[in-house]
Amino acid sequence: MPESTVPTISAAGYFHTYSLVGLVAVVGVLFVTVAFTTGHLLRPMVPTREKMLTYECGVDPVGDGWAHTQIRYYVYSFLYVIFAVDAIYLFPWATVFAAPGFGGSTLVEMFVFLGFLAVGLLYAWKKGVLEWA
Amino acid sequence: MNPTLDMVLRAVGVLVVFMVLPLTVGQAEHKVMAHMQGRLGPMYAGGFHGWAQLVADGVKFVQKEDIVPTGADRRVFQLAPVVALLPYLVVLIAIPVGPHGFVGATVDAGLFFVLAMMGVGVLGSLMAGWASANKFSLLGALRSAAQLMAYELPMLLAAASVAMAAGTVSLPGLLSAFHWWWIPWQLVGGLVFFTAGLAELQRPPFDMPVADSEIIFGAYTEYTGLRFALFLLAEYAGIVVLCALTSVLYLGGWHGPWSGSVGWLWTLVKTGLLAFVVIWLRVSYPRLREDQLQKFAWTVLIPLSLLQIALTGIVKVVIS
Amino acid sequence: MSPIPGHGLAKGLAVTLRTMTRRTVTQQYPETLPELPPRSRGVIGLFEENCTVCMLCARECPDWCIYIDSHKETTPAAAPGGRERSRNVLDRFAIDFSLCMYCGICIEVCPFDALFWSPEFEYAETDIRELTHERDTLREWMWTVPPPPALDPAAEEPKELAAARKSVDKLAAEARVAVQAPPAPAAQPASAAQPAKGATAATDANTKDATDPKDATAAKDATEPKDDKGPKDDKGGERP
Amino acid sequence: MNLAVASHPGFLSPTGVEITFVLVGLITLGAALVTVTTKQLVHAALWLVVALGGLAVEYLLLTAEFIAWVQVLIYVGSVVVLLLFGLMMTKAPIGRSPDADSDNRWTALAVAVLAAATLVWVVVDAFRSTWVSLGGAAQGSTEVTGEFLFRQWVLPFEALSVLLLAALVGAIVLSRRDSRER
Repeated sequence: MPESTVPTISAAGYFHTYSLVGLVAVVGVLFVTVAFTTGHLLRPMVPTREKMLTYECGVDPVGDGWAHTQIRYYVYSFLYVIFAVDAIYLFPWATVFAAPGFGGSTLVEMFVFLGFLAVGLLYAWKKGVLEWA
Repeated sequence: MNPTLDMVLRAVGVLVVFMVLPLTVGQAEHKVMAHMQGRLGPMYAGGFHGWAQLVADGVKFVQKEDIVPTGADRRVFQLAPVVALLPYLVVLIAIPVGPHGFVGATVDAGLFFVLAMMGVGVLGSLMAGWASANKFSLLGALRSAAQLMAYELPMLLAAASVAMAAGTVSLPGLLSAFHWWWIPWQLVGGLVFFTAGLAELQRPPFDMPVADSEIIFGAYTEYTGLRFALFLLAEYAGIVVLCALTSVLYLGGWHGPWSGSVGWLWTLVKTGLLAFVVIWLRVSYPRLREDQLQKFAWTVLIPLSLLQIALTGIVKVVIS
Repeated sequence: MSPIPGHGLAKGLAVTLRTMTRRTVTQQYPETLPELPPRSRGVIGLFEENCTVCMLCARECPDWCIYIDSHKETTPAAAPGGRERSRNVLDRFAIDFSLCMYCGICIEVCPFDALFWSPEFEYAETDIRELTHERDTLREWMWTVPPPPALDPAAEEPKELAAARKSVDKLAAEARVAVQAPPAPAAQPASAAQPAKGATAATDANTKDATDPKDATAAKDATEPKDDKGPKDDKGGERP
Repeated sequence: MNLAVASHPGFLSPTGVEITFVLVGLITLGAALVTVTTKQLVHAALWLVVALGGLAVEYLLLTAEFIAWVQVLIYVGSVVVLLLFGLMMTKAPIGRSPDADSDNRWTALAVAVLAAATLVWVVVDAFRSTWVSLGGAAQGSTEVTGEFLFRQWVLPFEALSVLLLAALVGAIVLSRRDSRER
């Protein structure tokens, strides 16, 4: 590992921080549990067949809940996955590109990278994937 | 102070903020929306201008029967609100409120952490929509997932621009590097971030996933009582998180006159103003169509945020 | 197309912001009662003295929500050798307000001005069956019927007032010309009482109590019972 | 996987971090097993979320902060959503899908074990002499990752963008052909 030019955080502080994050998550789970328990004690429970029917739009449901949907949603999410993988590289880059020893060339490297991304976006645009119908 | 006690206090503090601020935003929405439509809004609960309306709502929600449709996938259905809610609670801890370490926890990858956690919430909508055994709910879930995916990207790109400007992804670090001229410099990024955040929270005018007039209430149609309340709470907590994050990233958070002593107040004021804008937009604009929404994200917001990145990069290298 | 892009968006925001700074139009209902215009359609009141049980209202009602029961009574001849007269006596008059759709056809169609719109609206019930209101309630509502608004300063005199004055003048002229001509037997008691009233009404024709329903119908009653133009014009303002 | 624990001098007196690491590892493994054995398709995807989330926590415990949140953002936030999308669009009924079982389960098991063995061998061989020190400085922060990436791995990074572009074009071509056939 090369000598680091950026200040490092001590592992003790790091674990302290994340144990706090974990604690908040635990507190959140506790909060939800307490809320549900209280609700369980307070609320009435009178299930009827009619009540347990899927509401849908007020009319008795026909068929099951599953239905064919447009493939378009899937294409969008696929596009997103690709672009998101691109985008996360921006963050480590953002933290170092202006540091001494990087500068212009790193900027150009990232612009090349973003250029490819933009070409991809333009391609999708041109092919009409971004238009709905 | 005892470190364990300190941690517990911080965690409880986050929970208190999580309970109070979303309710405040909700009540403000009741009142602001009413007055913008020439009405008064709730006036009775609690006496003075109906300030306790949401408390009363909460009490009502807890007492309501919890119905899980027979056709539904019971476990997933019951778990979905929790999955939708918890990310926002966890995220709150990383948002700096004031100077001198007035923050729940200094997460080093704070910005990245916040964005990643906010993206998890969509699983809650997807689970709710699928498990409801309801066609409209499924459609709503698909819409909300597609919408989240379309808008997460401009959000990431716009946030990356701020990270570039500050040279760090830690939120307190970002704020300590802040200068006033960042506001005009990052203006486009800020607008993109805020708009994309609105869409991610499914707030009007980006509320197709819950469009009541076409797909009833999207993924939340089958929910009643407490579980429905949790979804609502998640929405308002999301507004708080988005507004706080936007003010931290683009408006300088606690920076302002006398920020040494009243910095936390500046954060609150900026967050509150942004929350007002969120409500204002809801009252003013009609809902977009699903295709307009996707097109807007991919052909307007993403190119804009890429431009912002280019601008930030060039300016940063020139001045350094 | 506006010159600046986003101009329309800003305009939308401006509208809502401006509305927020203005006074709200909400009335806090149970605390402050609404000021209803005189011709509000709140509930239907019955002035049962005017009802002749002609059944027109019940027959014209689109959703058949008016129930009328009656029986016939015979009154002995007023003069020796005269004919016995039979008249209808109202036993029951009820309106089912859970069916009523407030079209007002019954009021329009009543030839004798027995039905009126009252602005009274707080008569909700917890049981739908209690929304069928009997004649006593309908009569109570009659007293909440406000006088119709005053006519415009230069407006033509109401038809029934004109008719009443004409008949008063005629009677006066007849009285002046000859005493031997006998008046119509039935009209006599009424005409003895009414001309005074009609005359007072005529003096301040344009004030609101001139067309007070009781006075107006009494005046009409006194003059021409069969003239159904009178009541129509009385409520002429309701027609669009 | 056990590197951090094994290389630590005090193996018999593990720290809280190590205990958590092992526990989360067990949970992750359990979730992964349920993912492949459950007969309900959407449940499998949701258990996959648990497994991937558990992995993110493991990264966090190894102080690889940036990678951990990348894991959450990319895998939990988008790949799983993509997967759920795919399931919901094809057929994901509530309840069991008996036809979701294939007859090749033994072959699949063999392939899985082989792949796992290869990966474990590669990782052990590559990192035999290095270990993550949990006592000193946190080593996986965004800055450190960025420095590594832009000092030593610039070319792979640029090649990656071409790869992603190829994937994008491929996806669009496939979906376009699909729409023309309809």
